[in-house]
Amino acid sequence: MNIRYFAWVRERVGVEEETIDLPGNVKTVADLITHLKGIDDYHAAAFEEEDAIRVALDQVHVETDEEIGDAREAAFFPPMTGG
Amino acid sequence: MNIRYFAWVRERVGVEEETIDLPGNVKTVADLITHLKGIDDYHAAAFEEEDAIRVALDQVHVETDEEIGDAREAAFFPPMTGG
Amino acid sequence: MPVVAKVKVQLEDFDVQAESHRLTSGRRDVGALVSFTGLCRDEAGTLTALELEHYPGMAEAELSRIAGEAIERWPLTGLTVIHRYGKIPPGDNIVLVVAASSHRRAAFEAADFLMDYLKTRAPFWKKEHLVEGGTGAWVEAKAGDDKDAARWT
Amino acid sequence: MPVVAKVKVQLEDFDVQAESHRLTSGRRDVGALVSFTGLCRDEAGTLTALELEHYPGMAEAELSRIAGEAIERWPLTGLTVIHRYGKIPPGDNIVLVVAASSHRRAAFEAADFLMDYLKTRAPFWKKEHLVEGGTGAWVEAKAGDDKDAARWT
Repeated sequence: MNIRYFAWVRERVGVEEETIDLPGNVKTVADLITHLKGIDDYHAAAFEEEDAIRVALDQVHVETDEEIGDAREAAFFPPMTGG
Repeated sequence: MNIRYFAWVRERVGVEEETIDLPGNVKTVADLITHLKGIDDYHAAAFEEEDAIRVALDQVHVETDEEIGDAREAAFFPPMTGG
Repeated sequence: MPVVAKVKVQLEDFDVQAESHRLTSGRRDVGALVSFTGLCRDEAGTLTALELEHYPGMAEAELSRIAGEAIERWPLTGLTVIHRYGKIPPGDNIVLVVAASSHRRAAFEAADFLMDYLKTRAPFWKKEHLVEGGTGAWVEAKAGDDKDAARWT
Repeated sequence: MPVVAKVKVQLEDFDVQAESHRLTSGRRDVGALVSFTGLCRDEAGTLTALELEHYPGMAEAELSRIAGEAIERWPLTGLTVIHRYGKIPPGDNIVLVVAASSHRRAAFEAADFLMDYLKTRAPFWKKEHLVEGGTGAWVEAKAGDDKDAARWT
């Protein structure tokens, strides 16, 4: 699965984008976050304030209880500050 | 006193502007309207629907119970439709 | 420095770009610019023009009073109101309000307020000029306009 | 004919005049045009620029979804949304919304709604570039923005 990071989430993880293999027990976005936090200290730091992270699956906003299903891309980022 | 008329009030009276001498018993705008209605049939027709007439004294909106006082100009017109 | 509104009543068209630029140029404190343009509308295809009559002197004075009230109520960095008079064909501009502020809520509300008050208080009247046969009726004021204005009291 | 919004995410500045003209030119059914321009603000004088990062693809998609919702909710004759990305110095434009309608209430509300939703839903993030020493903090989302957006639900 393709994972993208933006703004300070990207800076903390240290990469813009990465491809990961989803273990079978990762069903929801929340599961995915738990999985990503285990990768290394950078990922762990990025997801430390979990409430401050927003998620999109295939470029649509979702909540963390959303099933990942067939989604090909997940993106993680802070609350938006455009406009 | 200088009296000005606008829009359909002007069309009914037949003049844009006229100068009249105020009789002593004309104290308020309502008194003035009563006085103007007596001038001729045109004036009477213009003020027939009295509720549809708006008034300004010296270029400031007022209600019909307003005292004329030292005002030099009164204007009568329908509800405004600018914008 | 207190903000002073620019108020104009004029025959000629206005330049929205130039008016907007005047309120933002060389500044770093304007975060939001809201402009409202009111145009002559004619969905039925019956009009050649709307003719706008106004009360010279009072039109400027009343627009200035309304603009001054907007400046008192919202933290604006600039405000411009231009209202045209004379014959205006469908598709052409009638009125412009531009409100600038540090914050968008103030700019939106001030422009909205200004249009509502202007509609019910500024001494302008519209008469129809018809495709078929000379002048038509005076446009009637709408009850909705009074309701809109009452939102701000 | 259903209205389709024009949505653009771009590096370069936009032309408010041209975008407004596109929504009114040759028409007789537009009575009201509301444009909102959001600018880079720097009252403290500490910024050289805001850098706008965005999520390419999703930014356009999300703006289109928000614009589509505005078109469903208000009787608009046209709608344009342009959001810039990249480094934007104080005083320069960031975002433009232009809403056209027969009636002013619809144009005002649609533009206001669009900005509120865009603030909380469009994937853009602002980072400060400082006069003294490189990049500063990421701009934090304001609780007020969520409250503003909630006005429309």
